[in-house]
Amino acid sequence: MNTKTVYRPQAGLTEREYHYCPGCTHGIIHNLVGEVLKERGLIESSVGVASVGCSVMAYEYFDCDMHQAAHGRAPAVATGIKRVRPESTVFTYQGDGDLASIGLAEAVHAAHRGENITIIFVNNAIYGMTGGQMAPTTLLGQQTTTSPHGREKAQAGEPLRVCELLSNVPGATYLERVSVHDPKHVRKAKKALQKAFDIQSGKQGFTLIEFISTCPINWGMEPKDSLDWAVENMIPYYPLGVYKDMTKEDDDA
Amino acid sequence: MNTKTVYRPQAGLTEREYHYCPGCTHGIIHNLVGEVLKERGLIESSVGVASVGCSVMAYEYFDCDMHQAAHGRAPAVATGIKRVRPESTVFTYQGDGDLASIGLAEAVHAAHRGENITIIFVNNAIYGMTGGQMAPTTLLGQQTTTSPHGREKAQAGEPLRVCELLSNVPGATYLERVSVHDPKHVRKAKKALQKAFDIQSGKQGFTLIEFISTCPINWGMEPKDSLDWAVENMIPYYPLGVYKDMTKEDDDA
Amino acid sequence: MSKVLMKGNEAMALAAIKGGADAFFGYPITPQNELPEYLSHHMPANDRVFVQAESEVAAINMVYGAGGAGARVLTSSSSPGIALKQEGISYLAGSEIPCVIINVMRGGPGLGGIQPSQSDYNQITRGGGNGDYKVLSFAPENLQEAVDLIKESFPLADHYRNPVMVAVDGLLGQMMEPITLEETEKTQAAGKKEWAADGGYGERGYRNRIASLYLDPYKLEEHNLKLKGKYDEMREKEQRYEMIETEDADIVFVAYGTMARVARNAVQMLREEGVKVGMIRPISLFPFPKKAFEALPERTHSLITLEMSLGQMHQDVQIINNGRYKLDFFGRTGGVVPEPEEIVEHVRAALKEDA
Amino acid sequence: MSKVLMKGNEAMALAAIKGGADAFFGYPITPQNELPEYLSHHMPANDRVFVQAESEVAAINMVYGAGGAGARVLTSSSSPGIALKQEGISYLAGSEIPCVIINVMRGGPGLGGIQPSQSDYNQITRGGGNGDYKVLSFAPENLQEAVDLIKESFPLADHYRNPVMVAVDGLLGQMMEPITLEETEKTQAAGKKEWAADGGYGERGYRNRIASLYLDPYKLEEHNLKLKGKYDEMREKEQRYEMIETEDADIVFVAYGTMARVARNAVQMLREEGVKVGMIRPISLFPFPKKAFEALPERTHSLITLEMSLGQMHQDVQIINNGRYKLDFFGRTGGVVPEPEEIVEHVRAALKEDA
Amino acid sequence: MAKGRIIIDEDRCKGCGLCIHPCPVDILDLDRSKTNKKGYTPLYVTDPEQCIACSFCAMMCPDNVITVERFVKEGSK
Amino acid sequence: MAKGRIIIDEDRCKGCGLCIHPCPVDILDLDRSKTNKKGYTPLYVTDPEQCIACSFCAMMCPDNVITVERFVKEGSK
Amino acid sequence: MLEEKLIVAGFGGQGVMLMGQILSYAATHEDRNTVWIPSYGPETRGGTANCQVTISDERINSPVVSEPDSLVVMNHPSLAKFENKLKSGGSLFINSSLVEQDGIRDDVDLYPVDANKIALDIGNLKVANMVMLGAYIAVTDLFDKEAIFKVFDELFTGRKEALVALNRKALEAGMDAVSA
Amino acid sequence: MLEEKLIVAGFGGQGVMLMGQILSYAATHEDRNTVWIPSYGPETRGGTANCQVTISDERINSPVVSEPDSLVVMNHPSLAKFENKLKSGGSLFINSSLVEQDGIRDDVDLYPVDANKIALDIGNLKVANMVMLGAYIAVTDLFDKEAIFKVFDELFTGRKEALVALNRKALEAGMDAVSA
Ligand SMILES: Cc1ncc(C[n+]2csc(CCOP(=O)(O)OP(=O)(O)O)c2C)c(N)n1
Ligand SMILES: Cc1ncc(C[n+]2csc(CCOP(=O)(O)OP(=O)(O)O)c2C)c(N)n1
Ligand code: SF4
Ligand code: SF4
Ligand code: SF4
Ligand code: SF4
Ligand code: SF4
Ligand code: SF4
Ligand SMILES: [Mg+2]
Ligand SMILES: [Mg+2]
Repeated sequence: MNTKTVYRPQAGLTEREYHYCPGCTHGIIHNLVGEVLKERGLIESSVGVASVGCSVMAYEYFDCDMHQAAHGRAPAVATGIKRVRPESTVFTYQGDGDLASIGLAEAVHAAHRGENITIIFVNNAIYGMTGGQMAPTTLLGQQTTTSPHGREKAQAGEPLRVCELLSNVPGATYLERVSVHDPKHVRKAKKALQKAFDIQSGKQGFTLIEFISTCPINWGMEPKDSLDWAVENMIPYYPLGVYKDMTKEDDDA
Repeated sequence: MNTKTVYRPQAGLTEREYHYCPGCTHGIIHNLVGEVLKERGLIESSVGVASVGCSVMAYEYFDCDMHQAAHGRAPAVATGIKRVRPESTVFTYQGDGDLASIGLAEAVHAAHRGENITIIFVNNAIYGMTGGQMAPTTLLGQQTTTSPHGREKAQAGEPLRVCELLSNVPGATYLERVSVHDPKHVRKAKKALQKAFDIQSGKQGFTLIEFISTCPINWGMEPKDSLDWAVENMIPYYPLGVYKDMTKEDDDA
Repeated sequence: MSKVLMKGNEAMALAAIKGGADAFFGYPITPQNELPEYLSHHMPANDRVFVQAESEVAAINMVYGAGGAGARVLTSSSSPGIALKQEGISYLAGSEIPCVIINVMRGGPGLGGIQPSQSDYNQITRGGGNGDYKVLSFAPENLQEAVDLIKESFPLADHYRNPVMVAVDGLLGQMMEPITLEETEKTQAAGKKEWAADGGYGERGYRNRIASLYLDPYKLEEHNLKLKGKYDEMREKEQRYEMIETEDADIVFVAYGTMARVARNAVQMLREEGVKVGMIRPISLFPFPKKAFEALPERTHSLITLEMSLGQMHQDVQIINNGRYKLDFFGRTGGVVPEPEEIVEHVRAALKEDA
Repeated sequence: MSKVLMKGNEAMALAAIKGGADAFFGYPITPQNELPEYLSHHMPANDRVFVQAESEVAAINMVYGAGGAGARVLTSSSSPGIALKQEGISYLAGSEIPCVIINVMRGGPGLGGIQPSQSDYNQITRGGGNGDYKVLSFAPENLQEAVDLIKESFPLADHYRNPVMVAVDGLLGQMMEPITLEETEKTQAAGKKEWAADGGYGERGYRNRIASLYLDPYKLEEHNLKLKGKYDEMREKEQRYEMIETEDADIVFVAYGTMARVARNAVQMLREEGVKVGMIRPISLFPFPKKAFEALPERTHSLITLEMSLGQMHQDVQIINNGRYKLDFFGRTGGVVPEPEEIVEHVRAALKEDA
Repeated sequence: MAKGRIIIDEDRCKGCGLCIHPCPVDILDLDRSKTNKKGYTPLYVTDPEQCIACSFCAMMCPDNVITVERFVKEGSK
Repeated sequence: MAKGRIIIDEDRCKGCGLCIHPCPVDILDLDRSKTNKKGYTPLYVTDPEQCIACSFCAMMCPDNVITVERFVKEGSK
Repeated sequence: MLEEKLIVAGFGGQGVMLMGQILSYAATHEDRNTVWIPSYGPETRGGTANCQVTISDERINSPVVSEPDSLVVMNHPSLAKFENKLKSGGSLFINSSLVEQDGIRDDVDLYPVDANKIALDIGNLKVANMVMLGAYIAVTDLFDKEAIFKVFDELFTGRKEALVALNRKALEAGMDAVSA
Repeated sequence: MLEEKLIVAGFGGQGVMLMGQILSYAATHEDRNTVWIPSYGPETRGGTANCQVTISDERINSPVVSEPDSLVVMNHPSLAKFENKLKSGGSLFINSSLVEQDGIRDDVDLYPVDANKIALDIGNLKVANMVMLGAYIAVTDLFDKEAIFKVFDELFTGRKEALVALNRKALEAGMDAVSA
């Protein structure tokens, strides 16, 4: 009997093994991004922008030209790249600390200008790399190293929802929140990425895909439990779905 | 016959004359803020934060303790003040370049944390102080010194609407957009300010009042024409009204 | 008083509480994270303010607000984070707002690495910001000294109405060492600050303003000369340093922080070989301890600056030196902490060359 | 070639276009606004990129992206804006990305004022950011020189893969002077940059990465030593200066930019009184023109540093000097431009004291 | 008869005219025969008798030039 | 009979177990008798015959450990 | 050797900046050295404004004019501010429509020009600056009117072309005003 | 004069940091000087970890241990990394459950301890570090077990109190393992 490979890992990726902790969903998300760029034939003309966070070394993993940006500034770096190299596919890969905290202005303004770039936004409700501090996305009651008694509304406010926030920025073209906690959702997440990169290829503007992600290490959980925790706690506060789609009208017409 | 003073200027203000250009509505807005703080008996325990913009010298005008903040950072400065002096009434006074451009992250995050402060946001669709450059709020087609052919969507995106953006931030308690182009609207604007400062006094959280304002000099118009231009061009894109009111439920209950 | 073993970052955090810090504003960055983490627990527990800001830029401006409102305020960060704070620090100096900044230095430039480094000397002592301002800055070599300097920094900041920076390299932040600091020690408290803009106009009877803007250049110059007066006072009063076996030294090392600790070993080793080496250990970086050099014996003929950088403090040694001694430099950078043997080797090689 | 009268900021903008700037990213700030304003019109008209960024921080990071993607990139700002860019500049140096930065300096610290100043010398030459990096930096004294240096800066930035800063005070930005710069002059163009991460992997056959992160301290040190190699090359090749009537000078001024222009008058006035004064005018701030001092005649006995600050370049003079000359300083700060008479008066007083 | 009057702090006026249009009885104009200390042509009242003390002018004045008084009958408070 | 098989790049495995639960035929487990080069207990297939080559395991593996092959009849393509 | 240093001062909006620039443009055309510097500030546009112009056959060093050879004053506050800087024997041009002549230094040559009135007569108050410029070149003999006309032609193009004739008229009127 | 320099190395999660810290705590109690430094990095938590401990009656200068007197190695990669640093004649403690002894330097005193197995026997793999610590104090005679117990009592309070007994047991088992 012959065999046919139905899943070959490492598409759109270098041979480098990830440094991520066991069971960290950063890996799944990387795999999806690599796969989509490869399948769409975009990988060789892509420029990725790694941010500062656990995925800081993403520039070692994606098999395309890469920049490593200062903490929070990836959308500005991507703007610089895209403006001078409009034919390249430009994406950023950013954590929630990076994008929603220090880099909020850069993200909102890239959307505001309608930059034709794609942001991969990995929301794990915590600062992974620096050891588990509170992020703007940390849930109420969630313990972190800087919210030792759980995040309190009176002290730190309620968690920021990035897709919802950006949905009111005129320049954003497509915003979707996805999850990778099971194969079905992984498949859906891949579709979202395809849509985002297709929009970019069609020069239709700013796209952001938010991934609900885990941090088993700093959440202090086993990897499988982390997935369950994300489903039970994060998704209710961060509902999955499309938050904005400005291509719809065009499609219908 | 005796007389009764029905309008005495300079309430809540120092004796200093404004340096603003003739007909600039910054003055009207200052007057309202001073009046409300005075009438509410808050002026002597207030701390205002002047930003960088034409109103940089606001610290000379409001008759209360004042800080002058770095460009865009007034909400962070106000956070610092309010956290250590929770009994003071703390407000910022910021232009649209200051708040919506360089200081966007600070404004959104102050709202996000639900800081119990009041932001007076003066939107004149331009950078007044530096000589009329494009702001994030500059209208499409509007000529400025850095959008010489009028703001183009493809180049600079569509104007950012701050109240709308913040309405999706959970921590914001009260958001209203007002105008001062005629006495009726001036009165309404005053009510909005009263509401905002009352919410702060009641420790109910973050409030922002956006003022549609003019810049006769950099718009290149007579003061009266500027008011008309604001009514005809700005208000349609920046509709007046309450964008968020989290006190409603409490009131109804 | 008995000693307790503490992690550097936590010890410094505790010292800040004892120093009377009313408020902390900061943003996470390695290798100083244990400091805000400790404070996130202990500041609220002590009825003080802890805010994790959205960025370093926001943090330093919160410091501006709280400090300008009269509170004793702390922030902490590490090298790239300090770079982001430079505009804010320039504002703090310009508006004469006291505060304490802890900088746990790591390798650069850019993102660099997270290993210990001293390559922030320039951005500490030259100001990374605009204008003719200075930050009073200290560089302890061990945790006890760090703790003591931090406690002292709060009243000093208040006295000068100026930011004070305590700079350690990442190793000091991460290490554990026994320190003497009673949990029960009473905290210092700042007196009422009559200049603070805190909403106390009613009581006070006059209005306070915090600002660094002077549109008239002559007024701005006057303001700068006033600031210079304070820096001159610091130069007069705050030079701190330790002289180590300099009495009979032919060769004198100049080193601070962890590098000074390593160099202490090298001094011993070289002395065992009969080479008369001593060391000046600057504790204050600004003001640079000029007085230490004036106290060197006649016989000293060479100074060797040792740094965990490619030579930043060395510039101050060159300035102080003014042609007097033979100068030499040895440094490692990028997060490498040298071993005493390397220094010994360097000196041996230099001696051979001279001979 | 005939001369045209242009405003400094506009002339510098035009020079950047001629220098081959593919893209500009900046944020408004006085006194440099005419520069982006000019470019907002002329960059698109020349099919180049103009983006008004949301902040200085965003602008410098856009520069990082565009520069790292191989374009010739310009940004401009003024003192507090430069402070905000320090982290970004450190990243640019660390990642070896070429770019040109124009700094039209104003008085500080903090918001300060908007009048001309030279109090950014420290943040230009010492780096305000973290790490052992340097920015090649030039300080022209008139618009023709500014224009020429800007045109030259683009290829220099490419050669060194390092940021190049051209620093003028606000007066140079605001003044009008005739310059020779043909509108029709062909613009320089950068060659293909083989290291650029621009999406050209397919064609190129290998992947490019732009990063400043080196987690292994030994690798980071190696990287720093590589960078140092470039700075040493700059020290060797890029020292620029002008010697003005130094051949027979007893006293030599050291001054740059507008201060040098003012000092030129003072030199004339003093020479008319029989005082033999000359001047070294540094054109490169980093590298500091050490060679100029080596070229002074035997008879020179004093150096007087003149700055529109409280003495920042003076530190470099002290370092170079190494005890050789009697040193003196005269400065005005906060935006005050001194008059030649003040300098003359200062020298007269010093001579009287000496006598 | 006038219900009240406005008092103009002439040297503060910047001649912007914002107070003029809102006046319901249309009695305000700039006095083009004058320049004040600042160099502007200041506000004046064309027909004081008409003033109804509505304060609209004062509310619209950015520069705090106008005080408005209502006439009240002796004895009333 | 097996419809396909998975190939496990054992030394890349971090023993996180994310691949285990999604397997519809429940044939995956960690091999607690082993540690791989990285020091983790790697994945193994308890009953290869059951594999339906659905790829769920591979899709969930963050570390690119699993290749999935489907058996195809000789001659078919 | 020619070296002329000049300060032009007035209200913002009176066109003092442009007046100075025109002199520098004219100097540039004749290949003389020249520097024009503005006083700049974030002040109200209604405030005072001034510029300093140096024109020289030699290299120009310090761009700052501390002791001008000539002073053109368009309003009263500017007279107060700059009168004492004018060098003894220098030329003082005042817009006598707005500036009172009482008490002015007597060690300088005073040229009062009723610039506002002349400009209004020509048809536009805005060209008062060009009236003053006319007076200035007539007295100093620095440029002939053709040199200034040439600058007008360059500056006022497109939609502004209509201004050329008006400004020429104003310049000539200003020249006449002092040659009378 | 006593001066002991030690490196403890293993996988993240094996508790090597804590083991070193306990020694520094014990030294602090006895008013000795001590410094503990970690290797830190943004690496995967599953990676290798090590700490360096110095205990001395004299002032401790350089905190970096370049040539340790003792080396405790919990896994194989750590042996490879640190074996050569150990000073000649030093003590090498290996977790023989995971580390092969073949080819180890013969100029050092080797103490193999089957720590994983012993820990499992006691009931929890996680206390393998305390087993090694027991072996270490038994051999070096730096601290008696009471001194370490005191640290346990301080560290494991509240919810962690249950760990005291377990850790004591592990410590004693480790001491026994090398005194046999
Ligand atoms: C200017 C600056 N500030 C702070 C840091 C430290 N830092 C590194 S990563 C990080 C947060 C990472 O969190 P997130 O973006 O959520 O990514 P994750 O690690 O969770 O994937 C921080 C604060 C830095 N490197 N630079
Ligand atoms: C860090 C920094 N960047 C830029 C500036 C220059 N600047 C001063 S005010 C201003 C914009 C003001 O516009 P806006 O906030 O809209 O206020 P307005 O003048 O229109 O009232 C800018 C860019 C500055 N002072 N500091
Ligand atoms: S720390 Fe958290 S986010 Fe980072 S690699 Fe580990 S599990 Fe993933
Ligand atoms: S420039 Fe515009 S915003 Fe500023 S004071 Fe003048 S009119 Fe008002
Ligand atoms: S108070 Fe009313 S009626 Fe009187 S002048 Fe003012 S606007 Fe007119
Ligand atoms: S609104 Fe005020 S400043 Fe304007 S014209 Fe009327 S009185 Fe004068
Ligand atoms: S391919 Fe499907 S059936 Fe086969 S092992 Fe993986 S999950 Fe199980
Ligand atoms: S998901 Fe991948 S890394 Fe995790 S256990 Fe399965 S094969 Fe191993
Ligand atoms: Mg995160
Ligand atoms: Mg504005």
